[in-house]
Amino acid sequence: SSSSTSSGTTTTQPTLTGSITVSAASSLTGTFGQIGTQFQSAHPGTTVKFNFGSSGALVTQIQQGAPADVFASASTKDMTTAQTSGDIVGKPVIFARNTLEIVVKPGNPLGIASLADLNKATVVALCTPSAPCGAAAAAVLQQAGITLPTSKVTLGTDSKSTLQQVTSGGADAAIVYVTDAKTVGAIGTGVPIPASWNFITSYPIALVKGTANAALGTAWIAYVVGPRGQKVLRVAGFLAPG
Amino acid sequence: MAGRHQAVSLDAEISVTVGEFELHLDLDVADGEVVAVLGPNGSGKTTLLRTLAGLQPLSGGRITLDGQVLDDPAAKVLVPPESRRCGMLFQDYLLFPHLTAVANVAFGLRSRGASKSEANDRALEWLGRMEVVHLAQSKSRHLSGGEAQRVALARVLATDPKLLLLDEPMAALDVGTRGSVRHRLRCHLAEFTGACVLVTHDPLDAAAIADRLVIVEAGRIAQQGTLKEITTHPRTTYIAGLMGLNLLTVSANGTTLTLPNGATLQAASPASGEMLVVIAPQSISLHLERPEGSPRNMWPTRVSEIHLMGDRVRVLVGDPVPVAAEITAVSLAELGLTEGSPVWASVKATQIDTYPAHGG
Amino acid sequence: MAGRHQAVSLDAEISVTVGEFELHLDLDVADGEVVAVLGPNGSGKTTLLRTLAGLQPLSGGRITLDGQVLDDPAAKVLVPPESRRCGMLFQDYLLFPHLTAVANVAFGLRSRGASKSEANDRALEWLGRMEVVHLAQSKSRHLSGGEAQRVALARVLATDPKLLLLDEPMAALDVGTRGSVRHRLRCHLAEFTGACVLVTHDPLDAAAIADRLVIVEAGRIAQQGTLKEITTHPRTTYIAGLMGLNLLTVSANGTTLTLPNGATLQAASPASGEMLVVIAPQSISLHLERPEGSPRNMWPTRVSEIHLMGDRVRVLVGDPVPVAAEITAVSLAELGLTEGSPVWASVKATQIDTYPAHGG
Amino acid sequence: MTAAERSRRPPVFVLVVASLTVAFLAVPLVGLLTKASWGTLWRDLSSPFALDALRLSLICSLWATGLSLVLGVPLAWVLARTRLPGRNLVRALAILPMVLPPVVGGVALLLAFGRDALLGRPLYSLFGIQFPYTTAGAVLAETFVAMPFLIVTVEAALRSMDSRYEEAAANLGAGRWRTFRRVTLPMIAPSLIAGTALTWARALGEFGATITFAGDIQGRTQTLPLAVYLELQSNEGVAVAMSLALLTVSIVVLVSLRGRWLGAIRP
Amino acid sequence: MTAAERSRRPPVFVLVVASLTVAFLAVPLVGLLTKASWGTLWRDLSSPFALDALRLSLICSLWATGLSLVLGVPLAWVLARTRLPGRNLVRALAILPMVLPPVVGGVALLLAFGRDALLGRPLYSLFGIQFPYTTAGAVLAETFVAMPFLIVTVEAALRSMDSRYEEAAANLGAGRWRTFRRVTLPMIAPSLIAGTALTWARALGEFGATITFAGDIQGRTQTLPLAVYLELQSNEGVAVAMSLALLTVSIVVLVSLRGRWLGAIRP
Ligand SMILES: Nc1ncnc2c1ncn2[C@@H]1O[C@H](COP(=O)(O)OP(=O)(O)OP(=O)(O)O)[C@@H](O)[C@H]1O
Ligand SMILES: Nc1ncnc2c1ncn2[C@@H]1O[C@H](COP(=O)(O)OP(=O)(O)OP(=O)(O)O)[C@@H](O)[C@H]1O
Ligand SMILES: [Mg+2]
Ligand SMILES: [Mg+2]
Repeated sequence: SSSSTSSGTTTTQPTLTGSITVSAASSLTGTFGQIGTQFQSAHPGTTVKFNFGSSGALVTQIQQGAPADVFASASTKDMTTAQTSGDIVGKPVIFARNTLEIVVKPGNPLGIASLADLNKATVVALCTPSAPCGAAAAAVLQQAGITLPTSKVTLGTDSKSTLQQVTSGGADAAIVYVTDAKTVGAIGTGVPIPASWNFITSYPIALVKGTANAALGTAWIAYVVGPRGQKVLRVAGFLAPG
Repeated sequence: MAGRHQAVSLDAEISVTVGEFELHLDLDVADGEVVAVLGPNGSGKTTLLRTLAGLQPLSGGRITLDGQVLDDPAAKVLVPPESRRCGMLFQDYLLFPHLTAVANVAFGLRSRGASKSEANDRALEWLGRMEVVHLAQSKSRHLSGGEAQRVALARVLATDPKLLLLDEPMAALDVGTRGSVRHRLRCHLAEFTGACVLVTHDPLDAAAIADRLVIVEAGRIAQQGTLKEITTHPRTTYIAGLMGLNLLTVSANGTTLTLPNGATLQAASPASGEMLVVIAPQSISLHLERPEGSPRNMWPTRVSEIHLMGDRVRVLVGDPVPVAAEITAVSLAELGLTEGSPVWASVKATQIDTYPAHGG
Repeated sequence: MAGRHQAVSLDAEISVTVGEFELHLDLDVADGEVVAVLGPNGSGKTTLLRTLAGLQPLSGGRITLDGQVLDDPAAKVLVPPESRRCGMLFQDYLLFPHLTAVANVAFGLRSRGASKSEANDRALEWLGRMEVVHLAQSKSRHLSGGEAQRVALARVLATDPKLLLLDEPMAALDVGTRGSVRHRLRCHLAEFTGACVLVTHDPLDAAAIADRLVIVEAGRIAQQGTLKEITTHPRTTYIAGLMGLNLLTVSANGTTLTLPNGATLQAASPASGEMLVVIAPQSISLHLERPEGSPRNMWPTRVSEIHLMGDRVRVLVGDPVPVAAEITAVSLAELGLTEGSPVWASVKATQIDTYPAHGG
Repeated sequence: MTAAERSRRPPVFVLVVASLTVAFLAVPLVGLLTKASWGTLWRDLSSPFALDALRLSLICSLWATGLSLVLGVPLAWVLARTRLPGRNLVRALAILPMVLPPVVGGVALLLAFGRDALLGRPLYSLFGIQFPYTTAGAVLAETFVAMPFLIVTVEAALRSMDSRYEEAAANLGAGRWRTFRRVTLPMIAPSLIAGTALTWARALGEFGATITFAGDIQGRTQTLPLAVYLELQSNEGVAVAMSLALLTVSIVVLVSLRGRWLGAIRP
Repeated sequence: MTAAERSRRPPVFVLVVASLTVAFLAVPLVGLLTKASWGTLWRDLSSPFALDALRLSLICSLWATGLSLVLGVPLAWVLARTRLPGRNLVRALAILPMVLPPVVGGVALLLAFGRDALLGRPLYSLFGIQFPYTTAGAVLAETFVAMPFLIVTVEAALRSMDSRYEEAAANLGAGRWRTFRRVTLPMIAPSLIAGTALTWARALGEFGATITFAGDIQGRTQTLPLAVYLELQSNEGVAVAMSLALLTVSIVVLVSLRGRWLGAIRP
C-alpha cells in the first residue's frame, strides 16, 4: 500500500510523464507513501516507486548503480557520503527534521517517565549506532548522562524495527523517532524526552546523478518541500526544516 | 533319523497375501526336525520363511513355536521379529554393507547379549567353520557371491535360533565347499534341538540334510513326505521333474492307459479310473526303425529337445506321448539324432508304474 | 561342436587388482564358442567378467574383441562399457528396482536404439522365452529370486551382444526351469555368432552348454580343455572335486607311490618323479576287518566325515591316505559306520591312475 | 484387520518425541492464524503491493530453483562420482554460501557482479547485462544462497546409491546421459525431490542477500520476505496475511509436485 | 598409471557446467577476501563485540543443530517408516517453517513462546523459563527455522534406503533401537551428515527470526549475522572480516566432523 496509480483530472504541467524510484529512509515509509499517492493524482501518468531502507544501505545501493532517481536520507552524514562519491546532482535540500521519543508497553507498566527510568527496564531497544536514529539516541543518552549496560540493549536496524521490538517483541522500552512513536496507536505508549536533552536530525533530499527522469525527480522534490508535502510530514510529527 | 521327532515345535497355519500372490498352507515341524521346502520359482517359499520370521504378518491362521503364539490375527497377537529367535538366511544374504564380515556375524551375537570380545571370538570361530576366516576383515560389499553366502550362513547359525530358516543356503557355493558346508550343516542340525526349515532347489541337499520334504506349488502344499515316498509316487510334474522322471495323467481301463490326447499305453498291472503314471527316462528306448521284439509300447514320434548331461543325454520327444528318454552320448551319436529327427520310442509295460491320481 | 571355432573373437590378456585380490590370466574365445569358467568361491570369476565388460579397467595386458582393442593401458585405450556390446548377466541380477520386469528388458533394447513399441514387443517375447511373461508388469523388487534371475537373463539376451558374459545364470532356478533354460540357452548359443563366457559351479551346465572349460583358481588359470580332458587328468583338488574324484600328489619310484606324509600306494604301471594320482571314490572299498584277497593297497584308518547323497554315500577317511570312498546307503548301514569309526580301506592297483604333475 | 494394518506399532518413546516436535512446529503457525487480519485479508492480499511481491517471489524462487538444478546437479555428480583432484576443496566451497550470513553474501555478490566488479563489468559492457537492483539480480542472489542446499543433498544421495546399477545400465548400452536420466535420477528421486524442495524454500525465504544485492524495489526486486519485513513494521496483520498466502501457495506447489513426481516413480 | 586413474573421464559438458557453478560460487567469495580490512583484522576480530558474536553464534547454532537432531530424526523416522494417519499433513507442517519468511517465523514464535503467549506464559509462570530476548530464545528461533532441513533430508534418505536390512537386523535379534543405531543410521550416514550440515548452516546464518524473537543483545542474542548486519552499515571491512572468521570456523568444523564421521563409517 505504498504506491498506487489513480486517475484524476489534469491540473498542472502536463509535460510530466514516466516513472521514478525514490530511495528513502525507512522512517519515511508512511509519509512518502501518502505524498506519493497525492503526487500521482496531481500528475496523472506518472509513477513514483519507493525503495525504503536504512540510509546507509541506500547510499551503498546508489553507489552500486541501483536505479534511484531521488535520495531522501535520514541524516546529513549519509547524504554527504553520497555527495562525496559523486552520486548526487545539485545541492541537497533539508525537507524535514525529527526528534526522538521513548515508547513503552501500553499503559507503561514499569512506570518509565524519564530517560533515567530506562534502567528499570529489562530490555531497551535502540537503533544501531550506525543508523541515524541510533547516533541520535546515543547522543541523547550521553547528554542525559545515562549509560545502559550492553546486556540490556537490543539493537534495531532502523527506527521502525526498533519500535517493533516493543510493540510486538519483548523489549520494555525503545528510543525512536517521534514520527514512528506516533504510529503505535494502542499497542504502545509514548513518553516524551525533554527538548533540552533531545536531539534533532535533519532529512536532506536530492536528485541522484544519472537519473533518467530529472524533470519528474525535481518535481517530486519540489512537491515534498512544497506545502502539500510539508502538510503530510507535519501531520506525521516531523518538524519543519528549520 | 526317525525317532528324533519329539514334540511338535513349530505349528503354523498360514494365510498370507503379498500383492497378488496368496500363500495358504499348514506346516508342523518337530523339535530337531529338518524340513526341506522345495518348489518352482515364485511358488512362495521365501514368503513362507518371511512369514515364519515375522517379517510378513499373517492375514489369517496362527503360528506357534514351542508353545508360544507368535502370530495370531484373531487374538491380535504379533510377536516382533527380534523377539522370535527365528534365524533366517536370506536368499540374497543381506549382509550389512557398512560392516566387515566378522562384524556382520558378531552383530547377531551382540544383539543376543554377548560381550564385545565374546561376540568377536565366536564370530571368528563361525567364519572358520565356513572356511572364510581369512575374509574376517573384508567389507561385506567386497565379498564374492559365495563368500557372502558363507558369511551370511555363519551369521545366522551363530545366533543359535530356536527355529532356523534357510533360504537356498548353498546356491552360490562352489562344488567343494558345497559338499563340506552341506556336511557341516548336517552335523550342526543333527545336534540342533530347534526346528529347521530349509528351502532348496537341489533334491540332493534335501536328501542329505532333511528328514522330510514339503513341496510347495503356487502357494499350496502339493505333496509331502520323505524323498523316497515323494519320488516313487510324485503327484505333479514339478515333483517328477525333481528326480528326472516322466509323469503322465491317464485314465486306466484294465491294462490300457489312455492319455488326454487319446494315445494309449499298455501297463503290466490292471487298474481303473484316473491314474498317474511314472516312467523313468532310462527305461525309454529310442530307435531309428520300428523296433522288433518285446516292448509292448512303441510309437513313432519326433525329437523335440536334446539336453546334454555329461556322458548322458536326455532326449525329449513330442506327441503322442511327450516324454524324456535318457540315453548315452554314444548312442545319441550312433543314432545321429538332432532336434526334429523322426524317431521310434519304446517302453516295456513293466516299466510303467501306475498309481491313483487322488489320495495316497 | 568342434569346427565351430573360427577366428579368435575375444583375445584377452588380463592383469587386474581389486583390493588385495589379483587376477592374471589369458583368455581367447572364438566366434561362436562358449567357454565355461569354473572355480572356487573368490577365485576371480566375477572379476574376470567385470573386466571384460569394462567395469573394471585393466592394470596391465590388453583386451581385443573382434579386432577392436577394448582396453590397453599401454596404449591408453579404454572403451567404455556402453560401447562394448559385452552383455553381462550379473550374479545378483541388478534389475532396476524402479522399473517393471518388462521395462527392465526393454531398457537394454531402447539403449540400443529400438523404438518404444518395438522394444516392448521384443521384451515381452524374451520374457515369454524365459517363462516369466506373466510377471511382465511386476515391479522387479517384488520378484522372487528365480523370477528375477530369469528376467535378468531375458534382459541381457535381448540386447544381442557380441560377447555374452553370464555369471551363474541358473543358480536360483528351480529344477524344471533349469533344464529348460539350459536348453534354451544352448539353442540360443548354438545360433549365436558372438563369443560367450559362462561362469558356473555346475559341471553339468558346463558340459551341456560349453565347448571348453577354463578352471580359475586364486586369480589364475589352473587348467583348461574339454570336460573330458580335464576330468581324466585333473591338476588340482578343486578340479578333481568337480567330478567327485580323489586327487593325491605323490612321488613315484617304479610302481611305488609315496605320499608327502610317507604313506605308500602301489600302482599298476611304473613311473618316476613327481606324479598326480586320481582314484575314483567308487573304486575304494571299505571293510570292518582287514580284507583278504587281491587288492594291492589296503590300510587301516578312521571315518572322518559321511556325506549322504541320495541312495549313495560318500565316506571320507583320514590319514594315512585321506580320500573319499563312495558306497551305497545299504552298505553304510551294514557296516554300521559313523564318524570316527575305525575302518579298513582298500583299492586295486589298477584303479590308480597316475600322470605327471607338471606339463601335459 | 488386514495384514498391512497389523504391521508393528512404532515405539511409544519415538511417538512422544515426534509429537513434541510436531507441537513445536505447529503451535507458532497456529498462533499466526490468530494474528492475521482476516477481515481485510482479501483486500490486503489483492493490493498491487502484495500481488507484485507474491508474483515476484514465485518467479524469482522458481528461477533460482531451476538454475540450481541446472548448475548444481552436475556439480553434485562430479563431486560424488569422479576422483578429480581438488574435489574436497570444491565441496567446501559449495558449502560456504550456506554458512555466510546472507547480507554478507549480498556484499560478496556485489563484489563479483556489481557494476564495477570482476564479472559485473564485462557482463555489462559486453552484453549490457546488469544484475544489481534488477530482477535478474534477485534471482542470482537467491540462487547463490539456495543452490548449496541442492548440491549437498544430491551429492549425499548419489553417494549412498549403489552405483552398480549404473554399471548395469552402461553394460546394457545406455550412455552416460541415458543412465543418468533413466537410472540414477529415479533411484535418487526421494532425495532429489527433498533437495529441490529445500532449495526452493530457502530461495523463497531469502532476505539478506536479496536486499543487499538487489535492493527492495517494488515489482522488480521486492520479493515477499522483503515486503513482509517492511509491512511488519507498520501493519503486522497484513504482513502475517501475506506470509500465510505464501505458505498456502508453497504447500499447494509442494504437494502437487510431490504427488506428480513420486507418482511417476513409485505408484 | 594405475587402474583407478584409468577410470572414465567425466563428460566434458558436465565438467564445463560444474566449472561454471564453481566459478559462480567462488568468485563472490574471492571478492570478499579483497574487501576484508586485513590490516586491522586481528584487532577487529578480537574485540569483545566480535568475539561475543562469534562465540554466541557457535553456541546457539550447535544447540539448534543438536535439538534438531533430537527432535527431528524421530519425526523423520515416523514419517518414513510408519503408516500413521495424518502423515501427509505432518509432512507439510514440517516444511512450512522453511517457507515462512524468517521475520514472520519470529513473530510466530512470539505468538507461541512470548511472555504472554499460549506456551510462553505457563512456561514462565511454572518454571520461570523465558525465551524472548534470551539466549535460549535465539536457540529456539534457529531451531524452528533450521530443523525442517534436517527432517526433510533424513526422511528422504530413510525412504530410499532398502528397509530389508532393518528386517535382517531384527531377525538377528536386534531391537528397534539397536537396529536404528547400528544399521539404519550408518546406512543413511551420507544423507544424515548432509542434513546436519545443512541444518547447522541454516542455523548459523539465521537472521530474521532471531532478531524478531530474541532481539539483538550483545553477548546474549547478538549472533554473528546480526552483528554483521549492524556493522555492515558503518564498517564494511570489519563486517567482512567477521564473516570470514565465521567461514573459517565452519569449514574447520565441517571438514573435521566429516572426516571423523565418515572415517568411522567407511574407511
Ligand atoms: N511384495 C510383493 N508384492 C507383490 N508380489 C510379490 C511380493 N513378494 C513376492 N511376490 C510374488 O509372490 C510370489 C512368491 O514369491 P516368493 O519369493 O515367495 O517365491 P519363491 O518360492 O521364494 O521363489 P524362488 O525359488 O524364485 O526364490 C512370486 O510370484 C512373487 O512375484
Ligand atoms: N572391490 C573389492 N575390494 C576388495 N576385494 C574384492 C573386491 N571385489 C572382489 N574382491 C575379492 O576378490 C576375490 C574375487 O572375487 P570374485 O567376485 O571375482 O570371486 P568369484 O570367483 O566370482 O567368486 P564366487 O564364486 O563366490 O562368486 C574375492 O576374494 C573378493 O573378496
Ligand atoms: Mg525365494
Ligand atoms: Mg562371483
